[in-house]
Amino acid sequence: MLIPKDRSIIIGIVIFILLIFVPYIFSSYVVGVFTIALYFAVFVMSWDLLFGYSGEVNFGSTFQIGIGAYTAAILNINTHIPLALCIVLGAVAAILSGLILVAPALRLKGPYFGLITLVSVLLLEQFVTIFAQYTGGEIGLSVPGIISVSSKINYYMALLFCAFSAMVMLVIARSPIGLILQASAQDPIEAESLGFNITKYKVLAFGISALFSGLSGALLVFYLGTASVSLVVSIAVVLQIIISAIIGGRRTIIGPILGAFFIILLREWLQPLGQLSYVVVSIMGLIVLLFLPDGIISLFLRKN
Amino acid sequence: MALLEVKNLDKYFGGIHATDNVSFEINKNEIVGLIGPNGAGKSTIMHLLIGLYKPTGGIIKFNGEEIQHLSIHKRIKKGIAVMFQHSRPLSRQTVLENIELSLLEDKFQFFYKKGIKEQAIQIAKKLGLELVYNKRPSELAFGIIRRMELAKALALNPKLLLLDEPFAGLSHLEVEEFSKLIRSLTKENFSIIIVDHNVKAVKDLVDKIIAIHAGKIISTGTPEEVISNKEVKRVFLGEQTKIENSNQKQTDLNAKILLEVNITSLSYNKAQALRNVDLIVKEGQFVSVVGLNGAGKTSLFKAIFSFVNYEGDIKWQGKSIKHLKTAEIVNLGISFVPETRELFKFMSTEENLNLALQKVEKNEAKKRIEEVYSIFPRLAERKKQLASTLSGGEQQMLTIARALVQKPKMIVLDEPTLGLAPIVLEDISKVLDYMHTQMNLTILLGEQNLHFALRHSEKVYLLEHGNLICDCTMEEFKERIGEKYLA
Amino acid sequence: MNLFWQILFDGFIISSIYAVGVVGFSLIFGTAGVLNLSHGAFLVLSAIISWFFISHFHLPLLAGMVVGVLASIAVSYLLFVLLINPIDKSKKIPTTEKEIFILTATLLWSMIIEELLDYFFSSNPVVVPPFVKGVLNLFKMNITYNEILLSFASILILIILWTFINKTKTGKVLLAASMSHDGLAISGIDIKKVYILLWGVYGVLTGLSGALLASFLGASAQSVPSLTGLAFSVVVLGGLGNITGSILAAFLIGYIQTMTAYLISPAYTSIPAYVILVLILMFKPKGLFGRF
Amino acid sequence: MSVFKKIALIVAVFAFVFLPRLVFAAEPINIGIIAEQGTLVGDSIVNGAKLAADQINAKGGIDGRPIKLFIYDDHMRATDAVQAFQRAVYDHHVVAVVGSWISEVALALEPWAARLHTIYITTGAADPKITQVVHNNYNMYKYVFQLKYNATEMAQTVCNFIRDDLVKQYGYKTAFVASENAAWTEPLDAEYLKCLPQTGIKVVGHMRFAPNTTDFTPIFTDIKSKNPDLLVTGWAHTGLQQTVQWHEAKYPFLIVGINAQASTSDFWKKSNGATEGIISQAEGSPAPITPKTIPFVKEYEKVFGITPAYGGYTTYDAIYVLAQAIKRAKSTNTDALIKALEATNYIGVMGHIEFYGKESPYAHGIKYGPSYATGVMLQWQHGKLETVWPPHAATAKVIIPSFVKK
Repeated sequence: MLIPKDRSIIIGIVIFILLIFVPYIFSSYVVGVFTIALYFAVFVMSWDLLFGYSGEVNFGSTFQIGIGAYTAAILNINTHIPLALCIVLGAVAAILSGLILVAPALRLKGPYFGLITLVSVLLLEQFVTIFAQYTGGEIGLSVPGIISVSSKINYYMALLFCAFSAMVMLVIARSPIGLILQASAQDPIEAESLGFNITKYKVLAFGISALFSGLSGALLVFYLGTASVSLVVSIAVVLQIIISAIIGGRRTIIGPILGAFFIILLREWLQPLGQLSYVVVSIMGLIVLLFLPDGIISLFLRKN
Repeated sequence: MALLEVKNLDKYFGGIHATDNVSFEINKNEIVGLIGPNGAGKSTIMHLLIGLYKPTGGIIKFNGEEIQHLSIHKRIKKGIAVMFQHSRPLSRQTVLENIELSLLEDKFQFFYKKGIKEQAIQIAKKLGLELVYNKRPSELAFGIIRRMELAKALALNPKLLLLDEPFAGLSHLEVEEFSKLIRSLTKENFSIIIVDHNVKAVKDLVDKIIAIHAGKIISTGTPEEVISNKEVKRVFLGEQTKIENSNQKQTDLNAKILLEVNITSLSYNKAQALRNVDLIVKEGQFVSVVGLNGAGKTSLFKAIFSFVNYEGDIKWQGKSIKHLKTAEIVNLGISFVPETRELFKFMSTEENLNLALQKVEKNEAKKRIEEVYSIFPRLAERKKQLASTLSGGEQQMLTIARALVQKPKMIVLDEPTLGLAPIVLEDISKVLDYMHTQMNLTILLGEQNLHFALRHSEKVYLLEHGNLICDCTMEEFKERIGEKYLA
Repeated sequence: MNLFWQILFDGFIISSIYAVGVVGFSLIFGTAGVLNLSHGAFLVLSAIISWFFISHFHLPLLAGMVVGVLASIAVSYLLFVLLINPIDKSKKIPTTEKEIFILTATLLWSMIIEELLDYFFSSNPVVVPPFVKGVLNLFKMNITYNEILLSFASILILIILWTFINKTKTGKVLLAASMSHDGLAISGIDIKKVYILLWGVYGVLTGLSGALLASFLGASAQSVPSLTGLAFSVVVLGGLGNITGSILAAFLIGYIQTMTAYLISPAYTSIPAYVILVLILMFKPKGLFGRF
Repeated sequence: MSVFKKIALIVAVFAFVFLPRLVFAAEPINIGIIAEQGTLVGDSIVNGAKLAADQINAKGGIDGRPIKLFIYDDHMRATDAVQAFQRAVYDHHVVAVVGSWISEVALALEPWAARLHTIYITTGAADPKITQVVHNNYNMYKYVFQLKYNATEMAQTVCNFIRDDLVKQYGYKTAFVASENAAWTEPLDAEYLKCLPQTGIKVVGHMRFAPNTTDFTPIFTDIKSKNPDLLVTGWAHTGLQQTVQWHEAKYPFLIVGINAQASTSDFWKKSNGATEGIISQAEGSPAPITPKTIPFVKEYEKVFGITPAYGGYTTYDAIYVLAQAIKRAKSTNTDALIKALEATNYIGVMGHIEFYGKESPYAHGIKYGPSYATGVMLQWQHGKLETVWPPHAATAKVIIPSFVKK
């Protein structure tokens, strides 16, 4: 008998195996869409790690993503350091930006923390606009460096990265750290009185979430060859992340991957509807939210 | 050397002196009861001990080391463990995982250490949790969750264990079992502090009792010594020791039945708050439901007013009101004076009263308000004052007044005396008499304060742990239970 | 000196328009406990509908605004009936997570409105025609009569709202709802009817303020997120649910923005406001004025 | 096991959705159009392309092969544009991609044109960087063309008009330059600051404002305090709010320069007529720029109900230029097509079109000057869009709004 916990890992493995075959089944373009979905899935997983395990509703995950992405992009444009180093430095910047958010997270609760994170994104957006000569302003920036032109290489890169991130995050979620994080989210005083220094764990959660967000943001930039507000900073991206996490099944790490694919692929599939595609995706999102509050993954997790 | 030394501990909240120069010692392997009525300041002391509050002054020494400035987790690591009354266990994890949590070290570990599960199983076994290893808290009865919480505290391998109201909300049977469990712990090598409001529940368990009232220690000693202490008696049992009934009115036994409650079960998640409660209130009667904190009085009243779901039925004048909304029930002529008062704090006395008269024509509303002002002249003086600025007694009067302006047939009061000074109690007592005898109102009163309830009632129901254990007239009550219960 | 008057007047105009734009957000949070993150969409919707009926069907200005307000009331009730109420009642959603569900649902609602507006009316901004024409030349400033009118209309709406809530029998029920829902129930008032009233008032408020906002600043589907962000910031700054606080906070943010625009540079208008917001939250986590 | 069944079902659904797209007949000539739908300029790009394709197809297509347009909306996002470009190449096997009026978007697409060896003609983006990239690394970026003058040339058009008309006729002496902060206005502002003094205008101030600005009062107040005769502009992403606020508060300076959204009839309605008196540069107008111009505008207005914004003129020409190049190359082979495009010599609706060679700093940009295309200046007069410059195409004389000092 499988207990549901292990089932989500099995689902993860099944998804991974299925995804291996994508380039052999679909056209390069569709593979490109899947590639984006994979990077996006990492954003959503990172958000879920913070929300689901540490209980923080972060409206500012694009603060970390954006800082990671833009740092890497700007370094790539203005210096001659290798691409990999740009990405690593981007991730470092993202972690630092994640740690900036820890301070308010330890003091503020609920909507107040939500607002701080929201404002961090709005501020970043402002800075991108103001320093348009370096950042390309609202529309974007094109970077010379690029991972590869081959859609297959890009795809497998993204797949490996996504699988690796999922693995690390699953290990953390299932580890003693994950358990302590959940305890401190549920009842911080109780967690403290079991002898845990919850500050330490929150810092770690924010750091890890920021690391993967930033890495994924930087990789996405070097996949598409462009960094733009609408790709890695704007509030709309945060919303998509949150919506994907909830639709996929929050607090499962694997669920967010499903949610990310659901959103990105559905929108792509509905492309012929033009702008209405966003409306349809949102309505589908609402339907899942109301009738399947535990997300798509709960369809597979239901106990016999 | 004592394990725990508390010296001149002080804590102020704003102007309130919640802990007033408290000093005591606890020795190794000693079991101590920290006892006091509701609001005496027990929890403040407990929170000071574990570090949730920082003291305003004084010293806490544990194992000879001052700990009053340490944060919670540091104190825990020194060997203090606590079981909270209202803790929220990990709801998505099993019992075993909850226990494993306590066994974890405060280190970044990506994998569980070997043997941690076995250790958790061992502890779970000791506390009789064998059958529920893989259950989640939401599937468990309240008593079992309490055991799990105790298991978590024990897993920390403490030198000093703090138990916060360990018996609250447990059924009779569960209390006995849980006491037994605690008693069995005395063999272990640690000290225990049991915080409770009930002397009776702990007196057989402990070596020593520290009685608290209004933030101060009023007596320390063996259970016998403390119980026989005059001051303690006064604080716990009130001034009078004899039951008096001032009620002059006797309702005709053939009077019409107004309210008929038949609740088979009422539960929050898996914790059952009421079981098989049958209660009848006849027209013009004054009925009391008495019982300690957590006995289920509030749940009963909430059920009557449709604030909570329940199994069974409640009838008003023969018609079921189970599926009606709160407002509809109120408009049938039953008014409610809830324990939490639910006043509109930032509105004036008069506005609070007016809101209850939305459907009433303006002149009539004025008349009714004048009427209640004549009953509560104090409110008339304060009619422009915001509810939040009224004293506790005045707020209580306003809550009652709000019920009265609705011209109900019956009025339900939940703990109207809670937290009020004795002098205010007298006022409210008079008002209840007036309502009953002069206004001919039917009254259903929920009370912890037996004397207060018995003074007015024609009929008393005693609730204990969600069960109705006495459904009797005053005479019956006095005979069967009253004296024994009070002693 | 000139600059002083300029900041004083411009700041007042923009602040009063902000105030009327955000007060509904505060009202609906205070009384129903809903952080409506589709607030910006409500404002833009009513503005664009008003503009559309005025410029395409040549309705008189006020008639166009009425249509806009009706549209706003409609989406307000739809939001309540389709999303807020079902989530509130849902047994499948754990109580502790209802907040995040409502946030997500209102976000999705916002996206639906936004994209539909984008689809039907394009993402170009529209400006509701001025209510009056003409310019007042005062202290070398060009102040249009329309701005003055908008500012006064905003203040008037705020006064009417205040009077309604504090002085009328029905309004007081709303005020009471922000303090105790159970208290209303035991006062014999059906809480469901209160909700119907509340979302209606909210619709009217967003409808009116949307048109006012768009007469000065213009409105487009793209301005939805920034309007919601503005409302969120102002209302948290003023103390969640504290209507008076929100109005004061609107003036604070409005004046900070105006001063930044005049004294530093128009390009940095919103940055100091955001920074101050963050600082205030860090040191006074419940906002400047707390709850009430 | 039901889990696997469910997963299999999902796979089946996805296969059903995506597989059919793999099979596609290559009979027509596919052209991709990427535009910002929902914006005035973006819509006119789509419309211009549709009109040209329909006309060409009605006359039998390109050597019998019809043009098939694939239209993608990039929602003004570089990412969406890149995805659209990939889709056009991979899925729809286009011969060339045309479109986008946003320089940042065009710059993001440029490397993709190089990477995927696909011709990309921007018909709306003005940043000269686009062609400089081609000049600097021709072999890599030879796929990119800019069928539109770049921002530097646009500024020259504005300066020429100011010199010929405003300075000569009205004796204006001072100007304030205010542009939105975007990639395309950087070279534009640089050129303004250079060429305005040459026309005899003194620049009294220069500022760049954030594209999300909605309240322009502080900006206009600042400008007014400098007391300029002219406000010289670079507005494309923005335009409505400042136009309305200028009109309502009656600031006493004339707005001249680039106000891209103001070049279509729809803008009159959107601004409730506040655009009266605004002078803007454009690539084309309902005026006899070439013999083809007026018939084109008439046809366009008949089909779409509004007059084209500048993207309509350029995209309409771009489709014809492309069609002719395919005809001349007798192939859709990319390299052959680039050669044919480079040899373009075509009279379009916006003027005489030829591309600069790779030695020019504006390689693959269109030639600018009196004998080629020069652009026009338009002014809203009594609700009508009149052409006021160059003289040979002018339909009306400049009218100075009543509240502007003369």
